Amino acid sequence: MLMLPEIVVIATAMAVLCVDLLIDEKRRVALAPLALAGLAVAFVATVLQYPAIGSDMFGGRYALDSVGWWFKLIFILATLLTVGISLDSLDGRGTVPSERLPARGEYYVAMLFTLSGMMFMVSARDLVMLYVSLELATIPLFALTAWRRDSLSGEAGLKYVIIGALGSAILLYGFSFFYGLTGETALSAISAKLTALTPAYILAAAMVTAGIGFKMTLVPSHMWAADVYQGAPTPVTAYLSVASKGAGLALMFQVFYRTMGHLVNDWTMVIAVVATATMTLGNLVAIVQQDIKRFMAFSSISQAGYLVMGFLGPAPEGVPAMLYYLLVYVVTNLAVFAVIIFHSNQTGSRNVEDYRGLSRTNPAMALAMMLALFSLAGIPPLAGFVGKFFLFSVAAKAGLNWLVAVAAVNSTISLYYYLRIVRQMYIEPAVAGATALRVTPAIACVTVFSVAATILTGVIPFFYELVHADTVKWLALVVR
Amino acid sequence: MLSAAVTTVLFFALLALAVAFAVATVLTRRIFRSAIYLMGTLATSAAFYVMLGAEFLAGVQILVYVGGIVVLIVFAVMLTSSGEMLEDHPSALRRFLGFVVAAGFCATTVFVCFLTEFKSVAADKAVHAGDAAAIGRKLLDRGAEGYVLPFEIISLLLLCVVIAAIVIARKTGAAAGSGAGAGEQG
Amino acid sequence: MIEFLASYEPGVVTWLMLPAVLFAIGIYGLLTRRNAVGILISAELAINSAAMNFVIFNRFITPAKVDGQVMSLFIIAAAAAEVVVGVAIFVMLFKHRRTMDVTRMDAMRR
Amino acid sequence: MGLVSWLILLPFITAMAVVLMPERLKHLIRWIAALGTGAHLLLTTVVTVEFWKLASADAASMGTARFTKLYLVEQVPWFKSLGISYLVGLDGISLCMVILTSIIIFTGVMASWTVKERGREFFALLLTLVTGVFGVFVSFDLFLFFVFYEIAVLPMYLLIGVWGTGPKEYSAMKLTLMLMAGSALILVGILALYHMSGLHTFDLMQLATVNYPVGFQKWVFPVVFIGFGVLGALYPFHTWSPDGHASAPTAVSMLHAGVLMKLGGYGALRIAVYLMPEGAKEWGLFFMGLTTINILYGSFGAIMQKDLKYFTAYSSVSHCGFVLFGVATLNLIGMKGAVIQMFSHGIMTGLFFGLIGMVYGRTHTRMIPEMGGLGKVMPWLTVTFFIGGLASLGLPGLSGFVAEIHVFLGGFFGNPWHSITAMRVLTILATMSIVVTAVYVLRGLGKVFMGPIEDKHFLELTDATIPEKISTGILVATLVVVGMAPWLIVNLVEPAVMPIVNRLNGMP
Amino acid sequence: MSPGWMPCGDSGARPMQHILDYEFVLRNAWLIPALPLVSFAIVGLFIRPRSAKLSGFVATAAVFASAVLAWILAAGYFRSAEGGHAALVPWSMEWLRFQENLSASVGVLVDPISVLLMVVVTTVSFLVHLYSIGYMHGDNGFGRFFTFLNLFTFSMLGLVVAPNIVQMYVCWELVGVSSFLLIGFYYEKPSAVAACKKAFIVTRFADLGFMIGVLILGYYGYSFFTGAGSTAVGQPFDFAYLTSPAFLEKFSQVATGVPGLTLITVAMVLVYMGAAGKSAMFPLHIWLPDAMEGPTPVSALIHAATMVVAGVYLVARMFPVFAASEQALMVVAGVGAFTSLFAAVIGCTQDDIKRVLAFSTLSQLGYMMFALGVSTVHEAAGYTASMFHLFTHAFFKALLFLGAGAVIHAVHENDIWKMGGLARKMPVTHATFLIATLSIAGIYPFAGFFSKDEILAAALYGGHPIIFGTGLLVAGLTAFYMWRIYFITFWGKARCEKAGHAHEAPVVMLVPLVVLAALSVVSGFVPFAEYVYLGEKPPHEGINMGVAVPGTIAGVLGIAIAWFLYAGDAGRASALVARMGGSYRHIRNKFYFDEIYIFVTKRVVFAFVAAPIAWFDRHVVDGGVNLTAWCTRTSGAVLRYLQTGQVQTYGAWFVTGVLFVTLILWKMFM
Repeated sequence: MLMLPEIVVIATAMAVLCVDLLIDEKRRVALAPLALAGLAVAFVATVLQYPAIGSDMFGGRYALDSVGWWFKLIFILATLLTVGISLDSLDGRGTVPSERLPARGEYYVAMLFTLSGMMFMVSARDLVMLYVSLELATIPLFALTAWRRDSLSGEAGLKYVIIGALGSAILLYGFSFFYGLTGETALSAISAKLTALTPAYILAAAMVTAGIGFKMTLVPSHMWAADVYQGAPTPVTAYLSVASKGAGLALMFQVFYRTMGHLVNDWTMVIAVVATATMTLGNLVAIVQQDIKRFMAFSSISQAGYLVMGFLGPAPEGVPAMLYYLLVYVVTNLAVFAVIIFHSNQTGSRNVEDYRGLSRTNPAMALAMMLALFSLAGIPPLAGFVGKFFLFSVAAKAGLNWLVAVAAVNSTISLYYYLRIVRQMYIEPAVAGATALRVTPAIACVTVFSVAATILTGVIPFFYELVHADTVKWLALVVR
Repeated sequence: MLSAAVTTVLFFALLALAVAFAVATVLTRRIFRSAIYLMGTLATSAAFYVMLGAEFLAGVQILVYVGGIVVLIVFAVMLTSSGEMLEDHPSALRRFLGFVVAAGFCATTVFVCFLTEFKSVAADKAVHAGDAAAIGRKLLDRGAEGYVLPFEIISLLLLCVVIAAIVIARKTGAAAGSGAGAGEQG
Repeated sequence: MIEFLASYEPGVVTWLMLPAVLFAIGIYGLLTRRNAVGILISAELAINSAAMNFVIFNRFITPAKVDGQVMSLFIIAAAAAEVVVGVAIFVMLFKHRRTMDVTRMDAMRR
Repeated sequence: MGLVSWLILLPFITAMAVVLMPERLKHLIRWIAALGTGAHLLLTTVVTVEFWKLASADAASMGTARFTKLYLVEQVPWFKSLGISYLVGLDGISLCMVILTSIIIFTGVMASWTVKERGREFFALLLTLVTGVFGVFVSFDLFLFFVFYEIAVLPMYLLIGVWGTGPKEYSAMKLTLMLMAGSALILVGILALYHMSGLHTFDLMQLATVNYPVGFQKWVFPVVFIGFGVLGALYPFHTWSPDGHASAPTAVSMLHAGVLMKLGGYGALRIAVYLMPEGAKEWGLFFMGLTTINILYGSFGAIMQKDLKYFTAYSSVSHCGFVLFGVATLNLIGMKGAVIQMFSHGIMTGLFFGLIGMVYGRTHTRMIPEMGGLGKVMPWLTVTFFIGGLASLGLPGLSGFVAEIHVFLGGFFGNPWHSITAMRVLTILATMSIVVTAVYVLRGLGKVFMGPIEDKHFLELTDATIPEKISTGILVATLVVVGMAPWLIVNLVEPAVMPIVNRLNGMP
Repeated sequence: MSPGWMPCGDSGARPMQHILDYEFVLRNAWLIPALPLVSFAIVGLFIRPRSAKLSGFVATAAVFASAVLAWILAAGYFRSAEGGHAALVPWSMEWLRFQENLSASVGVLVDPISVLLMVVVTTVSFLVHLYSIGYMHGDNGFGRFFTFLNLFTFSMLGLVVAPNIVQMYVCWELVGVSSFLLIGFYYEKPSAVAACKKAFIVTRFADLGFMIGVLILGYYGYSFFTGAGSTAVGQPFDFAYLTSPAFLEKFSQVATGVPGLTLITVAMVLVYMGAAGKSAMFPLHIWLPDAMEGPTPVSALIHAATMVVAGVYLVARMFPVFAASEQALMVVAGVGAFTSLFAAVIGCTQDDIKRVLAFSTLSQLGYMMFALGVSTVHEAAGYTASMFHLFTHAFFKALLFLGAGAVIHAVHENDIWKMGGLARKMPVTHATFLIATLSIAGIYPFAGFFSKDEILAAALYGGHPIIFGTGLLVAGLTAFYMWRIYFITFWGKARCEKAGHAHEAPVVMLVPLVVLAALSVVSGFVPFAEYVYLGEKPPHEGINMGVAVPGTIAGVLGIAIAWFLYAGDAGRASALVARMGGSYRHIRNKFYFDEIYIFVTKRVVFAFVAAPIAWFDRHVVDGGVNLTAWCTRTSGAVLRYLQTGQVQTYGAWFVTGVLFVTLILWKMFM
């Protein structure tokens, strides 16, 4: 059945909910394996859906295409890894009490529901479903942001809710014009009828772009991200920075390609400007950050800037490039967050300076962190480089060599601040009396997996080739 | 004819009322009143829905929006009032900026709407299908015209939100071990 | 006068003015209210106006169908969900801060 | 897996082997490093012999067609959808650079015999870096090239940052960022070249068959050339070099000045000039001007330096100027000279930095005025230092001369596209550096090694140890062999430069 | 010096005779430079660290072998080639290939002047080696000294036999560096360090000109060599080609753009700059007096007999090219004549015995130079004379230095005013020194007389009366200052304690003195013009009385004045000095050339070029880089203030963003 992965995810959520009700607190440790198992099944189910790519349900209102398939895989993977790095905080394995999170059953439920929302979103073929699943993918995150239930977490939640409400209002307003101009809700029908460039279309496009920008943290609707990422519980920050951003990209695919596909080629300049502003701003502000999560927020803002470069120009390679980069970004960023969580769980650290001497207190994690940061900075042969290269290649193909230059220089700037952490870890001596830091199995697994993926996806062409083979023709199918 | 005229008058009257309520909502210094004015705006909106032939939706608007959401907001107002019943005025700069942005947005939207020709796609304008049955069918239709899937999804959303909201807002302290009660309450 | 009134039927553009103005007012409120709940209220105004847009378009563009109304229905539901979470967070935060003034919600900045 | 792949893999395997060792087995770690690099030296010899056999067989049978031929090629598709493949091979220039690198890394490991702190990480990073360097020199796919290029640059940050001296963080950061900014430009160029060619391949040899539009070349050429120029210490993008070299530990300085800076010249020749001859014709004189500044500026700058490492670093700026100068002459002699200068300067500067490290390890100062009369207590180091110094001032019989005479002659011979008067004026200006070089080399070395002993403690210092003797001995021997028998390197380089010349001349 | 090696023709040992016959030596002429090279490598790498003594013997033996070969070669060459001494290249190989038709080879050129120089170099070198065994005895750097000497001998021989200009340049630099090493032999002495640096840098500066000259010649050589209608063989760098009429005819047509200045003049002046540097012509002379900081045998070998004549040799080697440009020749003659006078004047005032000899060398080199400058291709008497003087001068100047060395060795003092009365204590030294002094003063029948005579004759009959006059004056001055030191050193009483206890030098040092003294006497009688000439063989002329008489009178006059001033009462000299006042001081301070040079390098070049560049680099270029970093960081620090923490501000940006995007799209599409 085409919807099997979603159903598995929802069923897992329900199962977690029920089990959570039935067992007492001590045994709720089992919830994490349950959620992980469910996610693993969903992953496998998605993989098994591969032959079904191209088919649909509900009279075409729900469909699975190659891009969607990849998105779903990436979302499930991201969730899987996020659960993996969350469970220490939830089960209270860390040594620092302030990092503990309450209500693990509900936490997993909320996360799984969010995941299902994302998965529905990529399969949505009409505005209604797109909107509803987007809300499902977003609103639980507001709650997750405030999950730690302290002052900062609450403030982050408040900001997220307010900007989220604004964003969804603007997005909706834009959608309403899509509807008004065509009288259709099905995306393909809208696309087919939206031929004339009327003023309302332009306004709608702008509003929708801004609404997506909120999800994707594109300038100028990126500003919430820094505060929210900083305040949110660290695993949630990780999730926001990968899955939620991925959802934003999926939404962008749905809107830009599927709905306004014939226009997207003419949009190059807007995207170029937005991408430039996003990566530059993110990078420049990241330089001066002290708080590691806030730092990663700006880093991920700049990554979003790179990510949208795939939309430039009419090249079909943009699609696989973006998907691949998203995949890479997910594993890489999660590797970084795994280390951050590990470190804050062990030491309660918040700041970049707290990482001093990590290469002595835990060399393996320091190495993982360094590799992941280098991948984010786009250093070969790590996957981050390969991904960026393909994205830059899209921009170059579109003739935007200046943008390639800007992006490449930005990579250099980003290297500067990533190296700040590397410097703390490797060059600065450890604090006097620092002892070796132990890493928990879950974090270790996630870190090993992510770092291995970061290296292997870059070196082994298989992954990119697969994405490319699957999705390079997608654009031609969607945009007629 | 007279009824048509009355309708027209009513339209403009409601229009004025809606705008007045909305303006009052954002300008009043008492947050509780603001909630009440919001209720007014939403109610007038419901009236517009009736005028637009969406009677069912109007009902839902009254029930869910006015009866549910606003009530929730009123609760929130009560729970978060620390005796300061009057809200501080926003700073002049903020008001100015807010006005400029909002006015710019308004002007753009209005301008755009005037410039754009929205073409009806139906041959017969008279067809009126806004009854509850049609909507119900739509919501349960599994075919190409139906919205059964979003309907399911929204239920998931609501479920999830309720659970999450309880976790966030419950009274007990932040200690992880004490999350036991949350599920039962949900 | 009455003839005029009777013969006058507000067109789609006239109708669209209303949500446009409401939306803008909502935005204004969102950007200026200091109470977080007030902001949420303003946001509801804006979302409501977007929903209204759908109804208007439904009436004028595809009177034979009800897709716009259905969309509005979902918007109302989603707005409710948003408010629920929002209120929960506000209440929780209020416990910590004893205030709802968003201008003071800047423990994280720069 | 062919020989050339092993050239890349061997250091990497060694690095991994070092990583897997427990930290406390310090001796074992450096023995592994030494054995690995020693084995690499042997491997390089084997490769050289193999190359020589194949090349001479072709020289007899193929005539001029052999110029564009690569040897020991290995090609495996990598990212097929973009036409990226793992394409490695050797031509004369590559082989030359591989030999250079192999020598430098072996001697570098020997010179780092005394690294005490965190030796495991040190050798692992050093060997990783060198993996990248070998990769760059043998890869003929632009993507692969770029991958290795960055691998070669980045470990420098840690190597300087952790094991360096002085303002090491600052220097390391400056170095890394400037080089990365340069590589950003290269990336822009590579992508532009790829897309403009329409061939859907990153294969350098195939791209070299494309005649890019002149307008396109006009802007891409300077971008790429400057990108490589940053690493080649092109004025005014050279300032990472003095600080970086001064702060780096011995082996890193050796490798960096000796090999890494050559990547710049190599890339400028291989990619910028080879792929964009029209751009080169447009910009050649401009870059000749810049590199002339380099040459003079570096040597004048060196006169005033008090710190031996700054002194050598400025001298490197000057000498690397010769490399890019030679490239910018756009004729056979000049470009050949550039390659030979890369080799020669690599060995020479490697020797310098190695020796500075050894001297510093004994005197604990690098300030020239604080030293004096060391020749009495450390004759071996003195002699080798002087030979290095003489090579750097272009003394015939040592390799520096072979390179410099080529470069000067190349500059003087001019090319059909630039004003010959201007080229000659620049060449003569560049020639003046031989005097200035003599001034600073003799001033510096004279102060350090000759004259009365400055500090009584110096009398207790010892001469070179066995690893140090091996290390410096190999380098000196290379300088002498190349200087005395230049045909060895000239015959290697000339066929490899021919295709570039032919392309400039519009011949296939 | 095993006797078995000595007899080269009449020994009974057949194989030896076979090996050492002319044909063999000619074929293997490369052995002559190669032997010292091999010895250099072996001694330097293997023997020196183990046994100092052995290294001395091996080095000496190698040079001796070279000398033997050189003599055989010379004997065979000058005897065999009756109908004109052809230039032969018995051995060469491609060394440095620049491109098609342009490569530099290494090889051995055998022609009269190279054979001549080979003989001179190997002989003097051998004698100096021998002498040094005694002189350097007990020195810490004994082995090192011989290593360097061998290196020098190789380089010099390589220079001499160079068949092309690149090999010439290569060896030119190598002799420079050997000179550097040997001047700085006592590297712990700051003055020696300064001197060796000075010598190297000054000659290096001169070599810059040579280098540019080589570039010019290389370019045009290559162009004309490969140009249409060229039938040249060999390589463009070959002297054979560069001096060929085919090349010169075309090359002399190349203009520089400056009216009246042809490129050939520029090129040859540049090449001459190199020659002038090496031969210490004014104003590049300043290094040579300081070079006396080296051990005395070095001064004898390098800074008197051989290396410094390399400049003369270069001009001689390229004489046809110089001759193709009248202006270049004028420069050669003018600079030579001026230097000879200038140095002679300074030489009269110096107190350091070696410095006087150094200025004397300068003066004599100037002689050789102007002798070349006054010749032309057709009237090449000066060319022959120059070479002749080179030949004789090598012997008597080496002898003077070695003699001075013996004196210094005995007295441990360089200042002539602290010596005195050594004639009796060191009879052999005295006798040989006297011979040399007579020779340099140009007194018949000593060698100097003949060569000086020919030079003066060439100047006079070449139509250069001013130069002739200068030469005559210099001859007088030379006699004066040489006899001045002779009288002060050997006559009178010992002026210090050490001089009182001086002893005769050991035999190993005396043998070279005696041999050189013999050569200083007999070498004048060599029928030089038979062997070394340009173009047609000139008719043999005897002693030209018109020149010989004034020359001898000048010499005798000089001796007489010296005798008058210094042989007896020293008060006469000081009275004269007092009379001369300021001008004497200027002369004694060498006209302040050292000071000027130091001023120019330290105060002008270092202070106004190098220091500003270093400053500029640190503060402007590097400052620019830091500024970029600062700007980046600061913009980050400023932009972070956008992040106010006020959620409504974020909202305002959000909405503004919508409007902004709308605006862009509107602009683009409407």
